[in-house]
Amino acid sequence: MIEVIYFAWLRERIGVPRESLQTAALTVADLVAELSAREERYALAFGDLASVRVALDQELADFAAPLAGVREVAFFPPMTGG
Amino acid sequence: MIEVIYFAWLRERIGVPRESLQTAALTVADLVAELSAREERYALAFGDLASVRVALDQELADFAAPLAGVREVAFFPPMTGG
Amino acid sequence: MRVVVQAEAFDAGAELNAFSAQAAGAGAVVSFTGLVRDNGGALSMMEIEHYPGMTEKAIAAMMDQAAARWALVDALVIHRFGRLAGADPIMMVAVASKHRVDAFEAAEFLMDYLKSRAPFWKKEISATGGAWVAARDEDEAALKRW
Amino acid sequence: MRVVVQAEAFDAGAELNAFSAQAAGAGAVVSFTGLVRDNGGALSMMEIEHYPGMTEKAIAAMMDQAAARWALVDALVIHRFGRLAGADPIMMVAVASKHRVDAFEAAEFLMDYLKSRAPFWKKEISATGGAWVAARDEDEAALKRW
Repeated sequence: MIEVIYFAWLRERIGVPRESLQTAALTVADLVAELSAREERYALAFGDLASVRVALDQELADFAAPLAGVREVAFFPPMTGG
Repeated sequence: MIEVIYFAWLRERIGVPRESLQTAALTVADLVAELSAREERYALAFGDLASVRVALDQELADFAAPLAGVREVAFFPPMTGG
Repeated sequence: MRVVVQAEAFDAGAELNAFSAQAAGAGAVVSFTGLVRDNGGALSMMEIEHYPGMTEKAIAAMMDQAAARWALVDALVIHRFGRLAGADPIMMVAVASKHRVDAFEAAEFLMDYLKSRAPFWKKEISATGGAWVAARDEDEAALKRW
Repeated sequence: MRVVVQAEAFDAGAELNAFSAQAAGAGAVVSFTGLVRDNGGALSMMEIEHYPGMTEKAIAAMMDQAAARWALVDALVIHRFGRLAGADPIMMVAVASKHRVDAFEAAEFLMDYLKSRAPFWKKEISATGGAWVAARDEDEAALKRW
């Protein structure tokens, strides 16, 4: 099981702030493909990956990063702090 | 008559903060030469002109600047504000 | 060095004074305060979402980088989340150092990283609804100079 | 825009808050505070001489230059003269703008000019006497970037 968290408009499009998922995905890109294939709301949220950032266990990562050993995956738009 | 003002260590070396002078000097450089020839304390204060700045009527100027029409000449070391 | 991530409002002036007072040996203190922009008199609100846990870690890592790169006496980051009213301070950065160049550069560095690498997302709330603030290309580009 | 040259102490935090509160439409406020450096616990004093009349004009001219060059909402310079005790604020600059880059650059510009082109002279007073602070080559060089 992996904890998946969504922020900002990704959270709004997917409709939940977080969920625990069973996945066989090896990388972040695999997980995105798996979710997008599963339901329309994921396909919509992940439609333009140039506007999506990912963090693995609270560290910024990229879509090629492996999920082995990861407990928490977070998806969000480019950050707008400050 | 021209009003001459000194600041910081120039004031300390010359011994007065300001004085009214009668001068025939045409430029700032002429005035400096005239004063330096007049008394040792001026020669001492103006010994290293690289460390002296000048303002004419409260605007920064250089030593070649003419004194015609100037009412107030100020001599001081490089500024250390901020 | 101190990182504060909170929903509550804060007093930027009081924080600046307290920060300066304890920065022994500092000759220069630079502060940045981010305000909710008041758009032509229209009462604007802002909702800020963040990623609890990651936010604090990401900011602390930025501060460590700044401290490794510039000669700092101290640094402070305060960032709010939740709902903010117009003209409220959103966040502040303060940096103390012996000389001004270190303080200015470290403050700009921290701001550039906070803008694009700290997990905060702003939503502008108006009478007609809410709109997520889009990341600006200039903000991403600003990181390249460091 | 406001220039204040005074012997009296001032409250940097209160000034920052008042400045931010009236800067309508600003999203970014950058402040710089210059403090008397406390040299290793030794009580240090500073005596600042200035050129009354020229000081205010020179600073106002710098602010006009900054306002012509960057998109500013407002700017403030406060600079003290006379005798200052250790850790007292010597001076502050505050700049408000819509975006942070303008505020940072204008504040740095004002600081670089204040350091080397505003008629102030600092003397450090210690137990053994007073010494005029020498102008630093870096400060003169800093003007070249503008």
